[in-house]
Amino acid sequence: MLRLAARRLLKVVPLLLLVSVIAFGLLSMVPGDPAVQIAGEFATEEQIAEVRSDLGLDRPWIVQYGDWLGNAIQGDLGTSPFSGVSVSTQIWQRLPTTLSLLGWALALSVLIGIPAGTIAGWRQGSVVDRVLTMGTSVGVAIPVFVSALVLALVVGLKLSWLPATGYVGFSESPVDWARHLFLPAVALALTGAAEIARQTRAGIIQVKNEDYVRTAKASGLMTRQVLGRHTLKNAMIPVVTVVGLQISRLFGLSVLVEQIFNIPGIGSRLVTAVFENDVPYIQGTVLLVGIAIVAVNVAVDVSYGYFNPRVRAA
Amino acid sequence: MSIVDAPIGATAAVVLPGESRRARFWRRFKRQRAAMVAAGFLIVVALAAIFAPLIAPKDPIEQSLSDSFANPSSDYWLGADRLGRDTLSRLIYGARYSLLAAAQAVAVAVVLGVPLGLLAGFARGWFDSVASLVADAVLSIPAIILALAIVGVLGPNLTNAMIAIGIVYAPRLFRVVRGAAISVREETYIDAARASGVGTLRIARGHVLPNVMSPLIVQISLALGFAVLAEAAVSFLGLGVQPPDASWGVMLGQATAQLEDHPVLVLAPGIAIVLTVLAFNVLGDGLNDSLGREIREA
Amino acid sequence: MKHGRTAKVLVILAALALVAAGCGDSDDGDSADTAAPGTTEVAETTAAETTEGGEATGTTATETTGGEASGERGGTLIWGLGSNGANFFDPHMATNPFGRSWMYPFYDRLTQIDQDGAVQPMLATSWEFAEDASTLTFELRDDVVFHDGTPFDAEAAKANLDRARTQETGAGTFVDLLAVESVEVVGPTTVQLNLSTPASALPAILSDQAGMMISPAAFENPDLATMPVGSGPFVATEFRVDEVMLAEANEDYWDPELPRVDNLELRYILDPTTRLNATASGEIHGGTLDVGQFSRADAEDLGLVLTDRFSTALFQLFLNTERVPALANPAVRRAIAMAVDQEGINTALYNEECAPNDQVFGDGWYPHNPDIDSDYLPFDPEMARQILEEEGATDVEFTAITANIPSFVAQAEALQAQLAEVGVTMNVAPTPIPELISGFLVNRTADAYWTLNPGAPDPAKLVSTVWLPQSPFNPGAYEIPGILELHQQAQAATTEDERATVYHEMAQLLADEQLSIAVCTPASIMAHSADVTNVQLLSTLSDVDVSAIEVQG
Amino acid sequence: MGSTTRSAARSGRPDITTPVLQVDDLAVEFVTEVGWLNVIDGVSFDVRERETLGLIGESGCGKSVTAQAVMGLIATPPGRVTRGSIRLDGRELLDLDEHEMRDVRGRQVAMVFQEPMTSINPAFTVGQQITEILRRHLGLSRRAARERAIDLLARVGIPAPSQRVDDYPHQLSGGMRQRALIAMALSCEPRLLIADEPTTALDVTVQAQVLELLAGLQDELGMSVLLVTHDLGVVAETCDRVVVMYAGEVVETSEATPLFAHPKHPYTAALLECLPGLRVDEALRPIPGLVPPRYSLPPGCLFHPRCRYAVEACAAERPPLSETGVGRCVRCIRAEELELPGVGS
Repeated sequence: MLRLAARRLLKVVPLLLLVSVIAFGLLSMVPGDPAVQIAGEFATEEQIAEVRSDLGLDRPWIVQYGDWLGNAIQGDLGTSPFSGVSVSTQIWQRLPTTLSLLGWALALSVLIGIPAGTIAGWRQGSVVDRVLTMGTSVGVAIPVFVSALVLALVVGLKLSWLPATGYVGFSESPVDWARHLFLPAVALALTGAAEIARQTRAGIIQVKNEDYVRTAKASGLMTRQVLGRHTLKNAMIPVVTVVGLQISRLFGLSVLVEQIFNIPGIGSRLVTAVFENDVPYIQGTVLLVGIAIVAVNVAVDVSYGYFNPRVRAA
Repeated sequence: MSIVDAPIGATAAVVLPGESRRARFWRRFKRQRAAMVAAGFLIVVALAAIFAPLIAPKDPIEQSLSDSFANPSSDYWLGADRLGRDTLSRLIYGARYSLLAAAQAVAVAVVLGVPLGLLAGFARGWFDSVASLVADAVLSIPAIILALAIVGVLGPNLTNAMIAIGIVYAPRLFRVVRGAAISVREETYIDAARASGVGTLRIARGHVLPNVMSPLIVQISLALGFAVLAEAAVSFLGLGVQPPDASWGVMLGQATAQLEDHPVLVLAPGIAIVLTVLAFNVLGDGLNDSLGREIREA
Repeated sequence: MKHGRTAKVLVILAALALVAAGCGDSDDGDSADTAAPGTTEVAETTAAETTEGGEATGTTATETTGGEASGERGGTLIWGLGSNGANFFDPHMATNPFGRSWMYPFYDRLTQIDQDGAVQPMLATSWEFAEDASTLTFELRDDVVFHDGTPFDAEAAKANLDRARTQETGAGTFVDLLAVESVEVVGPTTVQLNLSTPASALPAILSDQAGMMISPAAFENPDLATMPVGSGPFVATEFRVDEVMLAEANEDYWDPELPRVDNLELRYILDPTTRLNATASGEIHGGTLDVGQFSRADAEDLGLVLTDRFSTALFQLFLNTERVPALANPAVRRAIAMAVDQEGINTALYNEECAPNDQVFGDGWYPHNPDIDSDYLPFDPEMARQILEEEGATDVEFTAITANIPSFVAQAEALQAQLAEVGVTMNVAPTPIPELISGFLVNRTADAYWTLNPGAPDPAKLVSTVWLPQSPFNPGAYEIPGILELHQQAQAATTEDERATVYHEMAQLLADEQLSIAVCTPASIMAHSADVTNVQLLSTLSDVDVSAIEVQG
Repeated sequence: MGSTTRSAARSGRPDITTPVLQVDDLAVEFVTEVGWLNVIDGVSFDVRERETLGLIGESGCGKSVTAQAVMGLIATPPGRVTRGSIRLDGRELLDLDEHEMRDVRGRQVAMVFQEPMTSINPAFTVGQQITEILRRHLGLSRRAARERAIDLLARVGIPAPSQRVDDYPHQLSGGMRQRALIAMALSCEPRLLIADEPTTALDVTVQAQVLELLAGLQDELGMSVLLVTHDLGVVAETCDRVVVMYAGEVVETSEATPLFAHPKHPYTAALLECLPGLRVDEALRPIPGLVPPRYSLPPGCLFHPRCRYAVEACAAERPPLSETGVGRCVRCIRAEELELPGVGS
């Protein structure tokens, strides 16, 4: 098992390097020059050039990238040109908020998605299956920012069951923390659960036709054992992969959801950063998220060992 | 033996002797009613897009400020937006942009993803590892952020937005095609073809591509759904279709604040997007089942 | 079995319609609301107030009495602000024209402007111009201490004014103080400004960023941009970028009446829908109402109270007369102005909150010329087309950039359609906000620029930014005949009446020239909960001075 | 492989009182894209106490479906039992609901399948899969079940069972896995073991060992066996009685020895002629044509288009399954008159 994990980790190094190149390279080409922002409308051409050199933007690309990567490895992602606040601290302050939101959204997605997919797969062709399948198709089809706004408006404001905006830290009051995160998590979980359900259903359908499931049935085991143990454990490999993919997808979507629910996470800051052209913050976030997603994929690969003993021995 | 109309659901796939692959596909596809309905709906939307000038009651760009936010009436079937433009006409013309956008994005994804995937899956070796590395890297960055960055670099207009979405989706197609190519490569008949001196390229085109087609067609259908959603997101941030034209995403973006007072302005594009994406997904599932693996009779 | 799936699909579609019926849209269309990064006057997107809302409902926090503050201090005030920007706590460096609301609670100014627009004492108890208008001398308070303990005296005032005068990049305070040659300390609480040219606007201008007093000890402090050190009623405690600024009351503030709350939270909420929802749900006490998106009724439906005030702002189409030669002809510009249906735009796009206006100074502001009403250039497409034919400008085409925010794009689209009616083709190019300044001002690659100018504490500043040949917002360096002389005259006029007559003449000149096509003047509106009183709005659009706000319950 | 039928040499004569398994007029249909398809029609046979009954026929003749029907493993959809009865020790299984049927499966009737490689769950150890059944049916404690599992592995001839019990399936060879599956099936000492082509996937040497094992366990546990196979060699080796199926129908039933010596149905005779091992001197004579698919069956006797002895009447109407002597029946109108060549011992 360890050898498998080690080999997988080795493969990660070039991947992370490439993610950093994309994160840095792409975003440094975004037009809209921060130097102009800082110099202000009255500045002359020379003054703007002077500010640009202070920010080190006039150095060749490779030098800027090397400098940035060198610092990034030590955890310093540079500073936002406007507020002079280090990007790492900004991200560090906002990380727990986004992780809470994603944690909730993922938990809901898994808790709704896997059971729904299992039932639909196990009772393939039944009315339940067709309703769930159509439901997941619809779930995937609704744009997240549409469901988020509806939830915020209808449940949040009109019915005011749950707060429509804002965020309360877990340390301050766990109850409020949960209440504030519930609606945005549901908005995200709608598509997350749909995607996971579809994959679980496909996995269950494929596994339930396997010979060893027939053997289990022939041995008179209860459905709980046949489905719960024998079928589910083998169906989990594709499902775990999808859950891994969901994390990257949910983060992308959380950018908009954080904006709508005014949750001070990494995502909502990203929207303002894009509009302010705060390139260092965008680069830092994209790099950090890239690393997180790569780590998740490694974890998913390693988890295959648990589900499939043959892999463990490899 | 009476042939009672069989219930839909988990039917055992039957291989009728002498049936061509295409005929078998149609026999199965006809029975997928949801997929047929979805295909029908998409055809209607496509026709509406093509013949928009004939169908649309009004010119989508013509404004009349006095009718700002007019409620649905005989004159404005679906009401009017903030500038007094007819929502129904904009919805019909919007279909053009949304479908065009989806087609453009998928075209880019196919051009980028398929050949590379085929080559990587078939040739393996260093090319495969490098290409897979790039694909994994692109997949590691959330789609929306990558699309925003690319649009930022290329400049905000519909084509650039669709190129961005195409680039973002390409790795997914790459992996599907590569996976299918690898599985086909292992088949014995490929070795047989190679043994009889058939060139690698002809094998790729002759043997590998047809087998890759069925999963690819399914993925393309799902990609079209994804592209419509992505276009809505990008246009919503004002970086997609340029005024005065409007896609469904743009209409949705402009109407968000009026959700409470004029829900129809949000509802019309919202439902259009959801139904179209749903149709693409259901069509994808239908294709998947019809093109799926043939189970030899026991 | 037969109908099986088809029926089911139809049922699903119906159910779907219900689900979708509830579908709203994503977050507010103009998710960028303002985020006016950089210095352009990209408005807070708030097109506020109707004209008749001239008088201010809040009391003035002038002089020392602090108006009818009720009782002792208490509670925490949480306010939502829709904009942030570069270095927004260093008044000389901050480039965001909507950053004032962030700074007023922490920095006292030499002077302040009351709700009627008159300049009142603040750190300066009194001021006077020399006979020959060659100097301006300020008498300062002697009981003011900065947050870091440094006492405020003439030396500190000189240090601040010199810093403001010499800071080339950033807020542009050096342009405001161009007339100041040098600053002399003539007494412990007296400072004298030696003027190279007459500058009667100075007292008003020094009520803004140019007149903010920073503790000299903090000048070199690197994080001054995120931790203000002034002498204002609140002391900053913690700042989280793009999220919140926490502050507590300044116990030894010189005005015993202020502040009226123990703690202050300035929250950055970019998106107007989210901001309104936050106010309605009680998460924050109040914030700017974005009238481009919501009507007064929307706010009142949610049980909120509105405080509004006239503003010095103006929605206008800036033109680059050099890139588009046809626009160098004033007659053509006037024809374009006549093609614009200001009333139609006001009702459709601003919920009747943006008063049609043909001159550059909004109604309620003293430079406003009463003889020029909104029909000076009447909405008359026929006549406009006629003039264009006479001037031989039948195929005018140009591209206007604007912020890629739905409300701005909609306004530009309205203009586009109305101009098309008279044969003028205006293409609209929504552009990410960071590129607007470089596009129109720096690289000058844009023909025209549709935006909102938030206004200024004094007309002189407005004129120097837009209508002088060397003004940044006049990239075509168009020379309006007589504009420089009038500008000098205004600077020389010492009393407000004299200045008013000069500006009325200038208003007439600019109305004829239409160097930037004026459309309407929005008013500033704050939507807040009922238990918040004494909300002081500034003359610049959607800026609020929270120092005097009081929270009941 | 000797041609003598093993059964004669076995010790006790099979008890002919009430049969362990009675299948009567069983019919099963599957839904396919072309509609409901009848797969087996009117299948009847019994399995007596301690007897091994061979169910033989070419692949696709419905023998596996019959075996699965007995175990109640036909999933609905796509399949369903439309007619007939299946009685185990006189108890009608078709009347049992799913819950009751679960108590029967693995406890009174067990099944072993063809593909050892895929019929055992790769994600659990062999021990876990055996103890699970023991605990489910016999309610043994965890420790007792484990001991019994080790004992079972030993009895099926797996070396070092106390280590093997914690092995994962991929660590065992094909033969070993089939032995483990047998251990699983026999863990609760069932009345009847259904073996669906148990040795087809194994190579010949292992095949013989597994058959030897099955016979040994049958004697030891006094268990009846329903052996489903297409390999006449295996039948000759192990079966007491034989049922021959063709295109979803039973065409002949008989004791093993008389069947090989004097087959009554032309199809049985033709099958015997195909056996290479049994005839040294004569060339093999394959049966012309193909087994008719169930959705396009010929009129009359289903075998008549391929039958050398077919006459006009054969195509007229479906011949019934009629008695021809003690415990023998055949579905051929010319059975009495034909003298079909058998396989001499």
